[in-house]
Amino acid sequence: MLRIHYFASVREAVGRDREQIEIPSDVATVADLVRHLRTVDEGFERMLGEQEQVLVAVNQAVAGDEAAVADGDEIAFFPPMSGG
Amino acid sequence: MLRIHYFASVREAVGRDREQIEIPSDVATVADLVRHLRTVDEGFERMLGEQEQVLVAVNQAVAGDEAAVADGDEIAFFPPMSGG
Amino acid sequence: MARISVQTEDFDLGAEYRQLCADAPGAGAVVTFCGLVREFYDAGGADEVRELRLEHYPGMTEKSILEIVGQAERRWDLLAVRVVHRVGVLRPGEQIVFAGVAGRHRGETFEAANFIMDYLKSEAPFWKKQVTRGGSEWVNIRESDREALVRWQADG
Amino acid sequence: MARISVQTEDFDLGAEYRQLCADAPGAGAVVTFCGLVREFYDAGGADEVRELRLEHYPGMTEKSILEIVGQAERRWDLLAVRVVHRVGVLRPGEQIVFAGVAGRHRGETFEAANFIMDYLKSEAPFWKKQVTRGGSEWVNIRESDREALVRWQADG
Repeated sequence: MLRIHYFASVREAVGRDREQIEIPSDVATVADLVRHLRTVDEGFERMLGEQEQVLVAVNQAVAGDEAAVADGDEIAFFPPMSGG
Repeated sequence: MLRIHYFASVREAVGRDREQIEIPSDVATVADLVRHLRTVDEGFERMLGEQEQVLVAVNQAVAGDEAAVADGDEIAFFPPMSGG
Repeated sequence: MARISVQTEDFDLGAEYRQLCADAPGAGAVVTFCGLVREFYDAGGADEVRELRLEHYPGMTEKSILEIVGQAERRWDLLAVRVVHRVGVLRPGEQIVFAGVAGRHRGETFEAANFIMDYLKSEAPFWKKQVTRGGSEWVNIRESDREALVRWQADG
Repeated sequence: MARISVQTEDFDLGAEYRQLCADAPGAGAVVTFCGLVREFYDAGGADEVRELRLEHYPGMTEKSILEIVGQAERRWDLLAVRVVHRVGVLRPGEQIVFAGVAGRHRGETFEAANFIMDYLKSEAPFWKKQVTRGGSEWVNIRESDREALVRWQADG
């Protein structure tokens, strides 16, 4: 099971703020997960097309494409931060 | 007439905080005034020997040796500032 | 000594300052920064901002701020640090963010406060959406804020 | 809008901040610096400071501070500046000096506050004398403060 969170413009584009998915057997990295979501989720695919830049966090730390993704992880997708 | 002020360690070394003097006819610049005071004022001469660095202000603005000194001016001698 | 808060409530700069002084006996310098909601934002064009909505990632936000403060504490000899970041709906003129640093000397205290703000703006998961008469839109990070990060990394 | 004071009375940082905000509608950033009396001064060696006596040159002091603030206002786009410098007898932990700057953006506001403090420390006619158990002595300007001035002039 993966918990996935969406924030800000990414949340609006995907149309929901969170979901849980069973982790498919061929998903071992962030890149694998993105590929999987693009295939099964039209909203996710459309969001990627619209957003200028999307960041990923694995267990609340920003991660690159090659970061490992494992059962029980918390994944988040969001645009560049704009706090302060 | 010149009003002369002394501050901080310079004040302590000279032994007074202010005085008024008639401006001698051969005093036209800060350098002239310093030369004059060294001659007529033992305390001033001793102060210059003791102090690492003495600054001069003419009419409340820091001035160099060649700055003009004229009747009615306010002159001040003091060590480098240490505020803040 | 570091204290951080993410909150919808407003904060009192005077009270935050007094707490910093209490946390940092022997301090010679205290720098505070306060960010306020402006009426016009960079992404915004000419339309006046009616409100700003601040969204964040609970959990990761606190973790990120502590990480940023920790970096500053390793880099400079600081006595106390305090960060408050508001979330929710804010109006022009309202306080958004506070960063306060108490240290022994002025230079390092200024640098640390500026460093914390640089990182907070682009590494802590906050997002601003501005609402104007014409609608609402997400505020993009200003290019100068990105440059600020590059500068700190080069100094490193 | 610039307000400056040289005074023996203490000041309230919260009140100074509120005044800055009132003087600067539309500000996005407010930086405050507060200098406190330390227990050990640089010139001082190991002896604890019991009190600090701050002497100044009335008239020239105000003129110098206004000049420094004016330089900052010409250099950056500032909305409000406030400087308070205390004189007289101060004890460790007491507030000595306040510099507050309100501006549109963070970077220039930080820079201006730091600039004002750099110049205030070495160009405004204040002198500190520290009193310890062993006696009293004048505090010399720290070498790093002189370097700070050279840096601003090179940036100029």
